[in-house]
Amino acid sequence: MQDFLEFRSISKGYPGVQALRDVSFAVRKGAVHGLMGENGAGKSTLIRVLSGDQSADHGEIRIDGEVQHYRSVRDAFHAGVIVIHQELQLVPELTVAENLWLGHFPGKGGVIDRRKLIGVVSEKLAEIGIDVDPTTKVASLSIGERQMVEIAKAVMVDARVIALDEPTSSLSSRESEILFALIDRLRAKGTVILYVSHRLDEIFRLCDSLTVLRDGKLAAHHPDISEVTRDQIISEMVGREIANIWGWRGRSFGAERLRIENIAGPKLRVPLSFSVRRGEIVGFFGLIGAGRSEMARLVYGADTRSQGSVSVDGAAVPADSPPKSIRAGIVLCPEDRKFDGIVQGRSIEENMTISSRRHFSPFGIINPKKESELAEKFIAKLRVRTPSRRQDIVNLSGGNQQKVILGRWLSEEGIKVLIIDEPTRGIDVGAKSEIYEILYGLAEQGMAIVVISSELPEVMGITDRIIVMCEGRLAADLPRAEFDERRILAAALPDIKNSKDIPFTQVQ
Amino acid sequence: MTSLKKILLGEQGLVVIFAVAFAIVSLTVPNFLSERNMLGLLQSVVTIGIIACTMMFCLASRDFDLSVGSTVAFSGMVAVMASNVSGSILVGLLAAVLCGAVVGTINGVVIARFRINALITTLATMQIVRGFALIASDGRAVGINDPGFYQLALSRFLGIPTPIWVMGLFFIVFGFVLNRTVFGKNTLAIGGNPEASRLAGVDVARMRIWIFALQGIVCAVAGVLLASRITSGQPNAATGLELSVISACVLGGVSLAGGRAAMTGVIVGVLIMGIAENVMNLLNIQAFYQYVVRGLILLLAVLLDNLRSVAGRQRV
Amino acid sequence: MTSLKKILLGEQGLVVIFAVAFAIVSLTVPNFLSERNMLGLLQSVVTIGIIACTMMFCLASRDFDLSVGSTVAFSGMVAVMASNVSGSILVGLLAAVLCGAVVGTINGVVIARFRINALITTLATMQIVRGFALIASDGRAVGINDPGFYQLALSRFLGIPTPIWVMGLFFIVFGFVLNRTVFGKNTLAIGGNPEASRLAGVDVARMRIWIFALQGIVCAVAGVLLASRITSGQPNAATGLELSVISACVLGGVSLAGGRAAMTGVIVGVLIMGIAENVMNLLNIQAFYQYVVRGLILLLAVLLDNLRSVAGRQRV
Amino acid sequence: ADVKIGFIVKQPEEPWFQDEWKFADAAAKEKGFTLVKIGAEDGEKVQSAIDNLGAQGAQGFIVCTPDVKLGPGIVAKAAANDLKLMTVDDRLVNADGSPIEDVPHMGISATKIGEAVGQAIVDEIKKRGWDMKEVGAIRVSYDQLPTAVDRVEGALSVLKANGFPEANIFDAPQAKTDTEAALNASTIVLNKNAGIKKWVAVGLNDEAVLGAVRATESVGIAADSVIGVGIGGAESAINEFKKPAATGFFGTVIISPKRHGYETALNMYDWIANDKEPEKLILTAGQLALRDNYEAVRKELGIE
Ligand SMILES: Nc1ncnc2c1ncn2[C@@H]1O[C@H](COP(=O)(O)OP(=O)(O)OP(=O)(O)O)[C@@H](O)[C@H]1O
Ligand SMILES: Nc1ncnc2c1ncn2[C@@H]1O[C@H](COP(=O)(O)OP(=O)(O)OP(=O)(O)O)[C@@H](O)[C@H]1O
Ligand SMILES: O[C@@H]1[C@@H](O)[C@@H](O)CO[C@H]1O
Ligand SMILES: [Mg+2]
Ligand SMILES: [Mg+2]
Repeated sequence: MQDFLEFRSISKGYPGVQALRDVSFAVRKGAVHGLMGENGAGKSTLIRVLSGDQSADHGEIRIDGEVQHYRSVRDAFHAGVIVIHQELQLVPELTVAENLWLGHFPGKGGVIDRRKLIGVVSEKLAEIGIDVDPTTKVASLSIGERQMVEIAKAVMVDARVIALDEPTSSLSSRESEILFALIDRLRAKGTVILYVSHRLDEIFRLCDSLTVLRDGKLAAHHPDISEVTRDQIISEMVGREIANIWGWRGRSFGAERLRIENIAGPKLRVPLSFSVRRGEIVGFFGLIGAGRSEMARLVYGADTRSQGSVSVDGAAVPADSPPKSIRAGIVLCPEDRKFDGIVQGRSIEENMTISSRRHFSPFGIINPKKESELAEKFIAKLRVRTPSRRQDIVNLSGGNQQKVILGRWLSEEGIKVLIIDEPTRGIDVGAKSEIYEILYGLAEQGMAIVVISSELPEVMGITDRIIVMCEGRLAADLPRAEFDERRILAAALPDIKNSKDIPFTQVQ
Repeated sequence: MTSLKKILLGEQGLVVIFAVAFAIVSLTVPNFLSERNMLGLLQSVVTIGIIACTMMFCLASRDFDLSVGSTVAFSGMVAVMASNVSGSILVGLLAAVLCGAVVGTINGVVIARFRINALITTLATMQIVRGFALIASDGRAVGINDPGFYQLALSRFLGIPTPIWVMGLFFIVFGFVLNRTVFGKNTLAIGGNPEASRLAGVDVARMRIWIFALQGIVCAVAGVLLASRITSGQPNAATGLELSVISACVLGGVSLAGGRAAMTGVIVGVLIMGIAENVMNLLNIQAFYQYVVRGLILLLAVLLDNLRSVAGRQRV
Repeated sequence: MTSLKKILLGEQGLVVIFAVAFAIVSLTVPNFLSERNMLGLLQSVVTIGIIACTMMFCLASRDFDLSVGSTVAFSGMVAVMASNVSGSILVGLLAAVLCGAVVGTINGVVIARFRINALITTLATMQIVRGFALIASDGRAVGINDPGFYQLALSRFLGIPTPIWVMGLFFIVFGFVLNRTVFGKNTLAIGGNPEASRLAGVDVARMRIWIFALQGIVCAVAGVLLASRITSGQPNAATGLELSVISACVLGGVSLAGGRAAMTGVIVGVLIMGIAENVMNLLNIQAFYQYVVRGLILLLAVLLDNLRSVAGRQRV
Repeated sequence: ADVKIGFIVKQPEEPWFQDEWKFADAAAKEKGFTLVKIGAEDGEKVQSAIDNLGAQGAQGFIVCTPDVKLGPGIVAKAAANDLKLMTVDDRLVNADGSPIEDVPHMGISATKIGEAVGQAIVDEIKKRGWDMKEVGAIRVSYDQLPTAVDRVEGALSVLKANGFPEANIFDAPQAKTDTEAALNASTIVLNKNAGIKKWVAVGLNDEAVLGAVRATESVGIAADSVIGVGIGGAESAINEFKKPAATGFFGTVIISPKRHGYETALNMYDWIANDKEPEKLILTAGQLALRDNYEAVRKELGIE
């Protein structure tokens, strides 16, 4: 078949960074094309150029043989290009339906046709199997639900090209399946799909062809994905072999470190109890909305608990104050990096040391030398791609931002309990294994670690024990020896009998 | 939640609180509920009320406009001068509207195209426009030649003075625009998440320019009505108006962080401001204490409204 | 980029632009560069300059304070009245600082704990505090009994009046606090993303209260110096000060959206405001035209600064 | 050397001060000195303005201060800058409230001018044959400004002395000193006392009284049932007299900016150039202007 979407020598630079250099490749009609690469390799930049949001310094885009001259997002839209960006682009105060129509509201003479506004959206949502009410405000949706709304943008009009930038990073396997089914349907209609992900399983599950970017350059182009292997892709991306991503190794556990008794809060009505030992890494698995993040926030005091107690090494932790929790030895690395993680407008260094700087600031006066040393250390260790530690964090790629937030907590001293919510969301394979390695090191020093993840392979790959949550309750608690995909998924699903279309598809 | 609580803390909470406060005031303050006082009260909030309509859009889109007071004074002056010179009130009106539109458009272009902070830009135009008003009139009030001009404010329809009708009309029109039109939704969208709106293809800069232009036009209407009410164009009119209008909007639940606005809220906000002044004067509260009372009412109103929304929402 | 461009558009761009403007003014405006005029100029910006130090923190943490003018007037009055009554200037000073701290703390608590919009809260306290000042003095200025009080402003060290030294000291101290201390960095973090900062262990509410309390104290210092300079406590002093101070900060690159601030920028902003006034009077520009010129200078300064930062950044 | 004289006023936007400046300019042209006009709305601005004049090499200045209590500070600042000092309109006072007699002053007594307003109203009430018990008085007040209090109280004292019942005097506090604020405050007074059909109005200036008059019109009280007497006599008042039909704005007490502007500047010049010290105190009087004689009065005062 013929090439439908073509990138011809695209280059794009930002001050201090050449994000794309002379990138050229083409995608056939009706193909799902994967785009992979390390954090900061230039994937999102390429997609932004395609979306008309950013213009390339050089090069051109052709769709169906036609050179595109669009100068705005609107032009791209009219050329039949729809882009789902890496960061959620929703307006919290508007309803789901309004968000989906934003920029192209239906109606005459500027007056919105409300029936069409809601009707079309209900139809589309039902068609792809997303269960949210079109008239609810986006502000009241969970991240996962928001991501699904974002994805629904892809079917609001008949597009010729759809680009999805890490759409599954905040979805669990169940929602991901909805997306995959949707992609299959679009492919059948002949739509070209550009698909960015760090998850190799998905790439193999969905894509027909693949391009790998590295340092803004084209590292490899595979017109037929069946001709490549995982290891090959990894080494094209990272430039080295990674034998075993998980790298789990056995450890001996000490005394009980974290003890949770009957905690409950506004969004978690059923009291929860569990404990974690020194040196133990406990994974929390569940579907979106299972309440894992709520649990973590209650433990940390980010939300106020209505009852129950949290103690570290036998000492009680106050109920409602992150600063006190940190001093008691608990930290939480939040799941929503944009709203709860990064401090916009401030440098990488400041973002990294915001909590730990008190350790090298006698009388509140910061020692700048120590600060920069610490920042440099974790920039190197986590391989953050940036021209300087003084770079504003918003200028980093999504994955690199996530690394900085991780660095914030890994650089803390005297921490006894580390809770990480979706630690590797949007992080490339190479960095992932570095992060796991750091976690093992911390555990070996006696830290109690809680990992919340929606990626089952990850939870199974790196933890010593898995607690499954379902609808705000603890549904299972399995030691590593008893890890079993079917059992975990079964425990995570609310009610097996009622749902006919449970995605029991195996996740490799 | 009991149902009483539900009503108080729900979407319409401020309206309910207001209704209760209104009832109490009506019962306890003598003369308050008389028809004459009600009309007087409404007339006293016409300027604030009219401008609050567009200020609501301005704030909802995450902008800010300090130049409204000067624009009111300037366009009022222009209306009087132009109709004196031309002998036609209509020409005066058109000239005023044109001036308002020009000021607003300049604000909008500077803010949206040159990307200059709205506070600074409108603080600058506030001074420049006031300067023009003073220069044009040599700092003196300009008298109206044609007594027909007074009729704009003095005439009545069904016993209610025209300015009140105009304000009511504006409330209805802008309420409709906010909730039912593309313009309104886009305004909320660019305030709620400018980046997302831009990426969805909303022409954010154009929207912002339109909003400011509209604000200028609306200020001109208010300016003309004011000039007619005080039977002259006064270069010093409406100083400090900007803060009153913004307060009324914020009281009415418009978020300064953008993205949130409701016409009913703003109407209530405007009325609260008006009633506070009215009641203080009816009760003969001494001028210096009025400052204190005014401040306390402002605080109390947002505090109540806030209790409501804290209970309603959890995380933002 | 050529190196000239680099300097102009770099971090210190505003400073460079300012230096050039200063040089031009010095060469073209007679009497400008005289020692007397320089000292007069610096003295005229003491109030704005001192308060800009803490306003910078307030804005950087995404807050807003409209009550500074009233607090200056009120604490100045208190200083005068307390020292008249007690016969001791020191008691007067302490009373003023205490009052300032109380006003600031109340602002902070209401805003940070009850989560009420800062604009509305400080608009309310602005009126309440002004009301208190008027009530306490019955609306009239209060004279100073002990001429020693005048010495606060009149005394000189190395030929330079004390208030200028105080302002310089504040610049240095707050510059240091902003860049080199946990307090300063946390302020900037809160402004950048309050929720993320809270989760990162910053006690956001406490920080905000501290910032407002500090602002109140600093206003008191400014109020005392002002009362000493004008040799009386005046209930109507410093009206409109808030907008001047905020303008100076924004001119100096402090972002109203929080998270961005620099002491050098703020100093330049303060000086630009002062020089503009000074030069207009030296050049005998007519009062009405001064409005226009003031507005244009404000616009021009941010426009230039903006060209610079647009060139520097890409996305916001 | 060249003579340079400063003229500092507290409210540069006010027509009154525009006129003072205009007449001072006339003196400057006549004698060939430079006049530097500076507006200073508060104590701090006055201080800066004096420094500024010192820096420019002026030899003296005339000031209408925002607050008379600034006296000692202004005197000290003038001395520090080696500037001769005269005051106009408002006389400086010491910390204890006594006038600073050393500083030459030309002005009007706020109380006196208020009394002139009161007298005009009393005369007109009598002329119209109203029964004072049936008449209400609107006191448009702006108590934040000491001069305003003195003027209004001056007017009311005359009313009361002539038997005007105190219970019929109603306070209408304006939130700002513009017509709209006065209009809104007065409307409330009228509505609260709907039973009273005849009204008189006093206020700090013409704009305040105009607001009260507009309020009577808006509630439908006939023009011949209203007697408003303002202070100032600038355009706002003249516009009122020019209207085709008489309004409730009965008259205004005009004070002459000419003498204040022209003579003070001239005296200062003589002081500097010829070492001729001015008189310590000159008090000018206001003059009542009505619809049918305002042109004559203005001519008499040298305005126009
Ligand atoms: N506005 C900007 N200013 C400066 N540098 C930028 C900007 N946007 C992106 N970059 C840089 O461009 C490079 C490519 O970023 P991009 O977002 O395309 O990476 P990515 O491949 O999508 O990475 P990730 O997997 O982490 O999402 C990165 O080094 C990033 O820091
Ligand atoms: N901002 C919010 N407002 C209202 N409800 C919310 C909000 N965020 C989450 N919820 C609700 O709280 C519950 C649990 O939330 P959440 O989705 O974060 O759980 P989770 O198990 O951490 O899942 P994940 O982290 O995979 O999204 C869900 O019912 C969700 O709808
Ligand atoms: O303030 C007044 C001014 O308005 C003018 O009337 C002259 O006297 C001054 O005291
Ligand atoms: Mg990316
Ligand atoms: Mg979660």
